[in-house]
This record gives sequence, structure tokens and C-alpha cells, in this order.
Amino acid sequence: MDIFLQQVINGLSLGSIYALIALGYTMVYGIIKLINFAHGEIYMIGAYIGFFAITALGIGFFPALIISMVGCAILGMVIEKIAYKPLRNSSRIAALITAIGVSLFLQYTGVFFFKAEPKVFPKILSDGRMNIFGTKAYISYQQLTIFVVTILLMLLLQYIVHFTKTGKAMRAVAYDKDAATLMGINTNNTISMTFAIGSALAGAAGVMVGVYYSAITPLMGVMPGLKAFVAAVLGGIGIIPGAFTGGMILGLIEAMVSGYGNSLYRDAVAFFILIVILIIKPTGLFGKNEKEKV
Amino acid sequence: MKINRQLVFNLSLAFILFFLIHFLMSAKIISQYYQLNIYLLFINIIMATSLNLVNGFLGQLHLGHAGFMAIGAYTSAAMTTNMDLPFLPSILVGSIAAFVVGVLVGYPILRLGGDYLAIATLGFGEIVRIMIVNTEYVGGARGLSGIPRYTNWPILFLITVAIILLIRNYINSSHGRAVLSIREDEIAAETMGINLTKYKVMTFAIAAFFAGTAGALYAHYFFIITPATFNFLKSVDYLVMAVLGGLGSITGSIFAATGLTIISALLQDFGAVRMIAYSVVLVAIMLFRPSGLMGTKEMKFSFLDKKGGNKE
Amino acid sequence: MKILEINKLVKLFGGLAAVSKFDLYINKGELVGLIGPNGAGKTTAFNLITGVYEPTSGEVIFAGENIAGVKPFKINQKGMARTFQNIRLFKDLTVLDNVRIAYHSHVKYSVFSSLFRLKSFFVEEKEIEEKAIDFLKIFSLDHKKDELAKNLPYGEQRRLEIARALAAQPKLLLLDEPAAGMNPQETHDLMELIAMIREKFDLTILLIEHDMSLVMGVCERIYVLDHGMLIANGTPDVIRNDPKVIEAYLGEEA
Amino acid sequence: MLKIDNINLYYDGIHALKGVSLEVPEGKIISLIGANGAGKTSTLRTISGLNKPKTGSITYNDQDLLKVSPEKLVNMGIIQVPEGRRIFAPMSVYENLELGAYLRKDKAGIEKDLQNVFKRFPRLEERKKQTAGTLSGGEQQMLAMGRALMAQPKVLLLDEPSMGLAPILVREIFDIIKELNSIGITILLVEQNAKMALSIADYAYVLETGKIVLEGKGKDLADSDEIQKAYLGG
Amino acid sequence: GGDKAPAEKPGEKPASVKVGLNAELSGNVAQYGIAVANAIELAFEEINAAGGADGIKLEVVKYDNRSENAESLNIATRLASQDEVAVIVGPVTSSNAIATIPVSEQFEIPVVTPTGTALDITVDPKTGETRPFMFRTCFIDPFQGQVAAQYAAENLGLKTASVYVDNNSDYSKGLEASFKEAFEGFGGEIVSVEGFVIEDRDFRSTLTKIIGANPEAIFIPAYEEQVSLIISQARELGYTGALLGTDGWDGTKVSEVNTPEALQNAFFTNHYSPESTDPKVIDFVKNYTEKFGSTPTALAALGYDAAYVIADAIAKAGSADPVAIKDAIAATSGLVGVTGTITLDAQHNPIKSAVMLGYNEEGKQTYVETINPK
Ligand SMILES: Nc1ncnc2c1ncn2[C@@H]1O[C@H](COP(=O)(O)OP(=O)(O)OP(=O)(O)O)[C@@H](O)[C@H]1O
Ligand SMILES: Nc1ncnc2c1ncn2[C@@H]1O[C@H](COP(=O)(O)OP(=O)(O)OP(=O)(O)O)[C@@H](O)[C@H]1O
Ligand SMILES: [Mg+2]
Ligand SMILES: [Mg+2]
Repeated sequence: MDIFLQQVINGLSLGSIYALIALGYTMVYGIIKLINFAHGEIYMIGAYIGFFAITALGIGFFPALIISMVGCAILGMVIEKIAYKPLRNSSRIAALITAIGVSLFLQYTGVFFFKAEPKVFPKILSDGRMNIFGTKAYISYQQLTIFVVTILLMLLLQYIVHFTKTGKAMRAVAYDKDAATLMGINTNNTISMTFAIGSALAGAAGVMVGVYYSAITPLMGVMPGLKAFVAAVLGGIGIIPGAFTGGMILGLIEAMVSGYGNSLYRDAVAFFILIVILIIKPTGLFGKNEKEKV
Repeated sequence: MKINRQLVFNLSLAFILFFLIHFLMSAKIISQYYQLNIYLLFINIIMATSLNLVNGFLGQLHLGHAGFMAIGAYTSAAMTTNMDLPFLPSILVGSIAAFVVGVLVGYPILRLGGDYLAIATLGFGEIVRIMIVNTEYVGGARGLSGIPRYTNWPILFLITVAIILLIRNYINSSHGRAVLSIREDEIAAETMGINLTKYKVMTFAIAAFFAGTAGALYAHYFFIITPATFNFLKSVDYLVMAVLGGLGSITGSIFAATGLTIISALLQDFGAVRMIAYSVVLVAIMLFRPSGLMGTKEMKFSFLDKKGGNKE
Repeated sequence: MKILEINKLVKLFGGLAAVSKFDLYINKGELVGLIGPNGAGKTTAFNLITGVYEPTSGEVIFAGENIAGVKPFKINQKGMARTFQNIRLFKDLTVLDNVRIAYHSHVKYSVFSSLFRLKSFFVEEKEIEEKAIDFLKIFSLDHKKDELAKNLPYGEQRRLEIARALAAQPKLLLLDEPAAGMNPQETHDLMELIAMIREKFDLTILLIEHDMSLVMGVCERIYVLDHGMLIANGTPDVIRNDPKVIEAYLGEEA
Repeated sequence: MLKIDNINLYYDGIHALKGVSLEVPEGKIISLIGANGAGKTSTLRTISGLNKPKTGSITYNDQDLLKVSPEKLVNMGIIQVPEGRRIFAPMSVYENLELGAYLRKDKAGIEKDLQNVFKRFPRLEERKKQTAGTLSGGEQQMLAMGRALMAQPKVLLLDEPSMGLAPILVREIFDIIKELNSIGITILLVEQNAKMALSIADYAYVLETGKIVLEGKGKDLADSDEIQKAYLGG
Repeated sequence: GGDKAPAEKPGEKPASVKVGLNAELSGNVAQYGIAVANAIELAFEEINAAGGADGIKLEVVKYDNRSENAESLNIATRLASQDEVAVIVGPVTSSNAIATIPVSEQFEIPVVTPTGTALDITVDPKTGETRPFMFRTCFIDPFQGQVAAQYAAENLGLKTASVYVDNNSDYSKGLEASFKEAFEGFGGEIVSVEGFVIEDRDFRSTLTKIIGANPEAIFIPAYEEQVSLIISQARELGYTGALLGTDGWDGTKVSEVNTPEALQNAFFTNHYSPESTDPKVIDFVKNYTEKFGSTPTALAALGYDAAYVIADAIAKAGSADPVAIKDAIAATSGLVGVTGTITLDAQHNPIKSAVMLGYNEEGKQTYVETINPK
């Protein structure tokens, strides 16, 4: 029982990292229907910004988090302007390829400047852990922080998109750019804003994961980026609570496969379950199963 | 039967190329290293054109093509290496294995639309890779080594040309037009009498078949295959070739596969900046030619069409 | 002889009954109109008949066979073709290819024959092309056969969509607002065209339209839907003067 | 007064508008009619800043509109109801109306206009929570108009508001247009339905393959032989 | 085709010889490739500055194999056919080194891996024959696994152990087997074997499972990038038993990532200790640190020794002929390097002893003892 509980904690804490990255992924997707493959790399850059802020400026966790979020927001906007905006009226697959290009670019400029070797993240959050209800299962304060922050950010994002004017503008732009323009919405600014928010979330994730795993590398965004994308799809891509749920489910599946099966089949099982869910529910768990109106 | 000048001309060109390279190789004017890149190039051409069948002509986003390549490579290599069976039947069995898996997997997942299909195919590719990682019979994560080098220039060339011709023949037929109509508008296609499931699964499986062939040829040239060789990034490489060449253009895929293979080989000398340069090239091409080098057009030698050449 | 008969057809979208207990029949050779206010369920009825949507309940009997829930491509192969309210051409294909694709169900050569270019391929391809061009000629589109469909002006796209539907060689043709976005003159030309193809191909036609000059001008019988339910049916004269139709659809001075 | 002078517009080499000039005086209804693909929509999109003309000028009360961004145009009261309604289908009726007032900051004024819209289109109030995409065609057209009214239009550009509507709704829409005009909104109306459009227009232009080929008082044009033959079906 | 260097007459000494370097300069084990490449560069500079290998200057042709098997093969082919080098150093990891075996045979060119510890690199497992052109300058996995098992069973007196293995690497798999065999030979029991893949960052679930089986030690034959995380996560989950490893642990990461407390009761086998008082080692550590700004790892040390083995062979062969150089490498004997005295045996493996390293109270690597296997 203790072990099971520990595995649930392991799964949820892994899941909250996927969820955290998936939130930004899904948000960008929801607005401009682009699989922003570079999202995982923005997360990586976020981790490095946090790293340099802490080591070079000697500041604490929260200031570093803010700096990284701002830095990533700017990076996200720049990427959008250079690589995606010119392709807004082209096929989606063209934008997908540039996204892959940008992702490779960031990875390898990262390798070039930061070197392939992992950098060790300073320990700036408490290493402590606590016992769950007197069992032998532990949860660390870092895990708890990530979990809580993920939930808060999900709620915040959901609020922004559904209840603020900016959020409404985002959804309007997502659906019909020309019509949004006719409402007086500046579509370019709105899309920039979307990228800024999504990338800031990635930046936040980068710093938190950096602290959590202690080590960061220029290629650290590849797998989590992919997993976060899977999480977003699992929940129904473009849907914010879906990304959260998808992340958690993915984390739990991985923990259970590793804990009770063979960890080497972990990703295979996760993908298999994903495919089965999609076959049963082709638009993900929270997606509306809408048939195109003819 | 009318004579198709384009075809005759292209084939003649191809055979001149064949003998030229053959001569250069056997006279050792082309070094082993360049030879290796030429082999890689032809394998890439098969992968890119067959992927184009799904992504370009059928219009479905498929991100797991390397998975089929792996199935072909491992099946055939296991036959020659572990069972000492001859090469040609092993290519065929490898390709058929990929085809069968293509049907089995394609049938349920091709109902998915757009990005959901993309992630399902990506997942499929990863599942294949992980299954291989966990199969000790073929060396697990460390790969299968000691594969005999059976792939030679005439076999590779003939198979590549044959595959290109077959894909072209498939597309330029009523069946191929059915495939194109699915890309254009599924609902309209279906109400015009086209069996979506049949054509989607068939096209996907044909592409899988050819990817299996490419895998078999690959395994029997490079001595060793590892699951990591067929990971998601490999699928992305082929996707990039197909898109850069132009989705829906066979000649485009050939050009892009050639171009990118050459670029990769040339950039070899630039160490760490190699991938940076590669990614910049990628983004730049997409920004300047969003629909790829050739769009959906095929390259033709227009002077051949002057006197009523039979257009197909 | 009834070519199409619909019994108690129902389609629910969540709680909304887009079509409810709809009955209709069409005799072979007839030209029947389907009208009603926006959102009455006309297009939905078309979707149910052609298999695009599956009915919640009810029967669709086509040429003596219940086709409710059958896949669209099979229904097409049984002899039914349609056009769409929002034009759905194969935009990036040529005009000729659009028509050739519709001919697909009549093609007999196999995939094998096309892969290896057997004789049957060449023989049939030639025939398909000739037939397709014949259809284009009827709609005066043959001079544009190599243009991409998306590059045609709107009116020609509408005509091409009808040509494409005809090329499937249907017994029953369903047209969803063929005159939408046309001016009165163009609508008039379209009316003549519809009359002509009906003669020439011995067609039965079911037609949705908001343009009363067209509906009243060509239809022999008219069904009127409102809120998914049939509120009237009969000859144009009967419909024109039906108070329920006037209230729900035509308005006073019609 | 809105004045369009000698506009030339191209789409990848296609010359869509060939020197179009027209004037929309304050408080009038001006109709623009023409066959499919004549360039009517292109003209309206150019006015709203969605298309950039190669040459020519557009002025509103002597201000150069080509230098003004689309958002500013909305702020100035030049509002378009686009072809095919273009409502935000996944959002609620209420949210659509809110977006109409996107640039406005006066909460009280917005609320008042909202009530006015609901008064004019009671159907929208009934359905304010409903997802806009599930409205019927006529309701969607009402929503599109209501949304435009939320922006406090001075000039309303209407692109085929009667398209695809049941006859009873077509008349309703035209009544609404007349009424909006009567409260001082200037209207530029693009229509296929030439008969109706000419009957309510103070002045009208006929566009053919990107060129203005005829213009005159609404009634005069409706009576002319050319128009009778080409657009009114004889 | 490349221009051929003017053909050397047999017996005539060339002015210079090209040495190919096939290294992991990018990809997931880049830090090892870079360390080895650095050390080799340093060694050749020293050799050339001292007049070359018996007067023959050494020229390095260096390529990146991206830490991929296929690319390693590709690079080896390129070095052999295009650049016509006389001998190839690298790749660094066992899997990549194995991939280049066909090239060594096809072009009859010696390949020396400084650090590939897998047995199969130099010996064909099917026939048991030594591969004529493949060499290494490090000890082999069976040896290392045996040393680790011996230390656990004899020195620490442990009875049970779990193995947590990197499933992607020949190195790790090979060590799993040899540790298991040796540990059981000492009367110990392996209670579980689990695997991970190189992309993993979160090992908690598997570790929870491993800890659930209560082993006295966990043997983790893997590379520092993963090992550093595994150690910290295992300790976080409350594991206090021994953590054992191999030369892949070497480097700075393990100490940086983990608190000193976490590193108590953690040990690994290695090729040398930079704390050694041997003057050769002191010089090497000093020069390397000056040039590259970090203490050389064992991999760097091995790279350095490989360079000297090659220089020695070239000097002895006195020619640029790969076959002559091959024979000279095979005859290497009594060469004093920084990782010990190198004599190649019939299977082209050096005979050396191993050191056991642990961590001090500050969490820094420290020498524990030298082990000569039984
Ligand atoms: N896929 C769908 N999902 C949900 N509701 C739908 C769907 N398709 C149609 N409806 C609803 O069903 C009702 C009937 O729609 P339908 O398109 O059949 O109307 P119509 O009679 O063709 O109207 P119009 O004349 O405006 O084209 C409408 O309320 C519509 O919103
Ligand atoms: N985005 C575009 N790209 C290329 N050509 C276009 C584009 N939009 C319109 N056109 C072309 O410009 C011309 C004018 O089109 P426009 O939509 O302005 O006509 P319209 O008068 O509004 O027609 P309709 O009555 O069909 O709405 C047509 O030939 C059309 O095909
Ligand atoms: Mg309809
Ligand atoms: Mg228009």
C-alpha cells in the first residue's frame, strides 16, 4: 500500500511537469492551430535563463522564475514574428516544418553556447520532504510546489482565455482572423500575446524542472516536449483542462508501468493507451466529438 | 498504346545515371565514403516519395514512417543474419511485414483526423521502436550487428526506380485520383462514391510496404541497425524531405531527398554548427517556398511535349 | 414508381430535433422542391438521405432498399449524387479531374492494372476522359478543363459541382441551394440548365432553394419543412397559398 | 462622406478591382450590385483595410483611410458586416455581441447599446447563452448586424446580408436596413438581390469584372433596360 | 575521390601520418567524446612538440559521430576511404565502437577505442576469435564488473543487490552480466534487475520498485548524467543502502548534483585517480587542467593513453601503412601511461588494475583503494 501510494505520488509529480508544459502547448495550439514543436525548446531556454539568473546574479527562486518567464515570453514573440507569421496563410504543414526547424535551431544553438554537458542547477528550494499520513510514502516540497503551481496556472489560464477581454479576443482570432479584425481586434498583437503567455508558461516549467531534477541540458526539451504534446492530445488539444488532465494521466500511466510492470515498456504502453483512447474518442478526452456541419 | 515521351526520356536519363555512377564506383573514382552517401540518398528517396504518398497525395499527417522502415529492416536482417536466408526473399518478406502492419494499424487509426492522426502515427513509430528495444533476438537496444552487406548498386538502383514508377502509376490512375480527392475534401469524396477507409488504408499500407523495402536495403548496406536509428526524429527527417520537395510532387521528393542528403554530407565538416546551419536552411526554405520546391507539380521537360506527347 | 421514400425520419443533435418524423416520397422522373425557413432541417435531410449523417430513427428507402445508416460512398454507388450548400469541390485538382473522380464507381480496372499499366488501364482511362469531357461540354466548361477548380469564378464552380454530380451517373440528383449567390439572370439560366439535364439524363431531382422564382418555376411538387417537421406539401400553387407556409416562410406579400 | 477613388487591387497577379471610384454621402443608402466575382466583396474589404490596394485612395471626411489601421477604422465608426456573416461560431451569442464592442471602454454605453440590440432583435436575447454556430441562418444574420451595432457604427458596410435567407427574412433584413438608416447610419449595401437593393437605395453603382459600369439613382437604375436584362432576369 | 598521398616506399619513413578521430562531439554522450578528443589533442601536441613519433609528425583528422551508431560507421568509412588515415581512434562508447568493426575489416585499418569496454569490440562472440584490427586501451567490462562485485561482497560484506541498467548501452548491459555472475560467485544474491533508457530523467517509479525489494546495494553501471539523478532520487525516496557503479560515474556531475550526505556509501570502479602521486599523472592533470579548465576524467586519461599507444606503434612501424601500424599496436608492451602500465594481451585488451573511488565528507571524489581481481 505504501509503495502504491508512493507510485501515485511519483506519477502525479511527473504528470504535473507534463501538464505544466502541455498548458502552454495547448494554448498556442488552441489559438493558431500550430503544433509548436519549439515549445519544448523554449522550456529548455527557460531553464537556462533561470540557471544563469541564479548563478550569475545570485538571485532567489521567485525572481529567477519571473526573469525566465519574461525572457521566454520575448523569445516566443520573436520566434512567432520571424518563423510563423510569414506562414500564417500557408499550409499548416509548412508551419509545422518551420516549427521543427526552430526547435532544432534552439537545441543546437543551445549545444553551441551552453555545451552539451549538463549544467547543475543550484539548489535554491528546500530539499525537504514530508511523510504522507504516517505511511512510508514521501512527497518532497519541490514536488508539492510544482503540483500546486501547475494547478494555479491552469486555473489562471482558463480564466484568462474564457473570462477576460484579451481571452475573448484570442478565441475570436482563433476562429476567424478577418472577422476579428472587423471587430477592431489587432490580430498580430493578439497572436503575439498568445505566444508570450504560452512561452512564459514554458519558461516557468523550465525553471521548476531545473530545480527539481538539478541538471539541465540543451536537449532536455525534446522528450518532455513530446510527452507534453501527447498529454495535450490525450486531453483534447486546445483545451486547457484537457492538457492538465492529459498530463496527469500520462504521468500516472508511466509510474504504474514502471512500478508494476517493466519500465522499458513504459512509453510503449503510454502511446498504446493514447492510441486506444483516440480510437474510442477521436478528439481526446475533453474534445467535443463534433461532426463537421455540412 | 501511345508512346509516353516523358517516361521514355526520364527512364533513359535514369539509366545513363545508373551506368555513369556504376562506372565511377567500380573504377574507384567515387570513394567509399561518397558511395555510402549515394546509397543513403537512394534509400532516402524511397522513404521520401513513399511518405509523400500518405502526407502529400492522401493528405494525412503521418509521423511514424521510420517505424515501417524499422519493421522492414529488422525483419529482413533477422532473416539473413539470424537464419541465413537469401537476400531477395528477405526484402520481400520485410516489405510485406511492413505492409501487413500498415493494414492492421492503419485500419483503426486512419479514422482520426489531422493532428490526432499525427500523434497516433508518431505513437505507432515509437511503439515499434520500443518493441524492438525489448526484443533480445534482434539485439535489443544495442542493435543487430553483423548483417551481411548484400545491398549493391544495381539492386538498389533498380528497386528505387521501380518504386518511383509504381508510385507514379498508382497516382496517375482512377485509384490515385480517388486518393487525391480524399485529400481535397473527404465528405465530397465519400458522397462521390469513394470508399474512404479502403483508399486510406491501402495507400498507407503501400507506403509502408515501400518503407519496408527501404529498411531492408538500408540494413543490408550499413552492417548494423539499432532501434534508435528509426526513432521519431528519423520520421521527421523524411517528413521534412517530403514537405520541402512539395507535398504531392514525386519529383519534388526526389529533389529534396537529394538536396538534403548532400547538405547533410557537406555540413559534416562543420562540427557543432552543422545542425544550426541545417535548421536555418530548413526554416529559410519554408519561408521562401511555403508549398515546397515543386508545390504539387512534377518536373517535366516541356520540349518533349511539343508534338502532342501523351500527357498523363 | 417511387424512387425515394422517407418514413418518419428523425435526426437529433443533442436535444435539438433538426429533422423530426419527416415523410416524403419522390416518383421516378419527378422534380421536387424542399423549402423552409433557415435552420428548418433541409440540409440535414439531405445529409440523412445521402448518408453523411446517420438518422436517429426512421427509414430512407431508395430504389426499394432501406439505406438509412449506409455509408455515403455505397449510397452513391447505388445511384444517388448531390451538391452542397457550401460548394465542396476538389479545389486543388483540375476541372477535368473533378469530373473524372465522380466516374470512379464505374471504373473496372484494378489497382494492379494501374500499377503495372496493363491494357485495361489504357482502354478505360481513354473512355473516362472522353466521357468527362462530354459532361464538361454540357456545362460549357470544357475549355477550362485544365484549370484548377479553385480558380473558377463562383458561378462556374456551382456548375462544375453539378457536372461532377452528374458524372457519377445517378438516378437521383440532390441539389442544395444551387442558385445561392446568383443574380436573377444567372438563376434563370440555371433553371433552364436543370430542365435540360433532367430531360437528357432521365433524372429525378430533389432541390433545396430559397429563390422562389426558381422553386415555383421548375418544381412539380414542393415539401415545406419548419423546425424539422413537414408543414405542407403539394404543387407550387397550393404551397404559394398555404397560410402556414406564408406565415413561416414566404411572408405576406408573396 | 466616404470616398473611394480609382482603386486598383490585385490578388497574386489577378487584377480584381480596376479603378473603382464611388462615393457614400452621409446619411444615405448606397447600393453596389454586380454579378458573381465582380469585385463587390473586394471593394468592401479594401475599405475596411483587409486588402491593400496597389493604387488609389480612400478617404472619410477627408482623412486618408489607407494610412489607418483596421482597428482605428472600427474606432472611427466604419463597421463591416462581412459576407457569409462570419459570426464567431464557438462562442455564445452574448460573447459575440461583447466582441462587437471590443474597442469601447464606456461600460454604461455598452450596456445601453446591448439593450437596444436586444430590443431590436428579441430572438437574440432569448438565445444569448446559445453557441452562435447553432443559430439558424437568419438568426446568424441578425447576430452579425447586432454585433456591428455594438460598435456604434457611423458607416455600415453590408455584404450580401440577404444571401441564403428565407424570403420572409430577406424582407425583414431590408426593413432593418431602412430603419438603421433612418436613425442616421450611413449604409453601403452590397447585394446580389438587385431588385431589393435598388428599391431602397438613394444611389447605386453597378460593378462588372472589377469596373464600375453604371451608376445612378436607385429607382432610375431599376427601370433601365440594361439592368433589367442583366440583373433582374428580364 | 581524394588525392592519394605520394605512395610511401616500404621502409621509407614518412614525414607525417594522419590519425583519424571518430568522436562523440555532439549527442547524448558528447561530454565523453569531448573529453577524449581534448586529451588526444593534448597528447599529440606534446608528441609533435617533442619531435613527433620517432620523427613522424601526427596529424589529427577529427569528425563528430553525433553519438549515433550509423554515423560512427559513416565517419569511420569516411576517415578510411576519403581521408586515408593510417589509424582511427574512437569511437568512445562501446556501441559506437562495435558499429565500426566492419570498416576496420573492409579497409584493413586499425581502430583503437580508448574507452569502449564491451568485450565484443575486440573479440567476435560467435567464433571467439580476436578481431585483427580492433584494439582498446581500457580494461574490459567483465573485469570491471568483477571488481565491483568483489568490492561489494568482500570489502563491504553485502549479501543482496539489485542492478539498475541503462538499456541502451552495450557497456551497461555487459556490466550487468559480469557483475551478476561475479556477485553470485561470491555467494551474493541479485534480487532484481531493472532498466532505464537514456532519455529518462525521472527514475522515481522504478527506484520505488527496486527499494521495495530491499537490496543492500544497488549496482548502477551507467553514465554520470543519469547516475547523478538516480542517486539523488534514490536517496530522496529514503534509500540508505550502498550505491555501486563503474567508470561511467566519473566526472563532476555526480558530486555537483548530489549533497555530500547522499553520496556517502557510494562507490565506483575507475581507471585512475587524479589524486595519484605518480608524477606522470600529476603532469597530465596539470597540463590538461591548464588547457581545458577542468580536471581530466578517467575517459580523458584513457584518451591520452590511447594517443601514446598509437604514437608508440607508429614510431615502431616507422611507416604510414595501416597493417604495419596494426601489428605494432598489437605488440604494445610495458608502455607506461597515466592509467597504468599497458601491455596488450592476445585479445587486444590491456592488462591493468582498477581503482575504487568513493566520496568524502564534502562530496568530492576520493581514492578508496586499488583492487586486483581474484
Ligand atoms: N452537425 C450539427 N451539429 C449540431 N447541430 C446541427 C448540425 N447540423 C445542423 N444542425 C442544426 O440543425 C438545424 C437544421 O440545420 P440545417 O442546416 O439542416 O438547416 P437548413 O434547413 O438547411 O437551413 P438553411 O436554409 O439556413 O441552410 C439547425 O438548427 C442547425 O443548427
Ligand atoms: N483571396 C483571393 N485570392 C485570389 N483571388 C480572389 C480572392 N478573393 C477574391 N478573388 C477574386 O477576385 C474577384 C472579385 O471577387 P469578389 O469576392 O470581390 O467578388 P464579389 O463581387 O463579392 O462576388 P460574389 O457575388 O460571389 O460575392 C473574383 O474573380 C475572385 O475570384
Ligand atoms: Mg441548408
Ligand atoms: Mg462577395
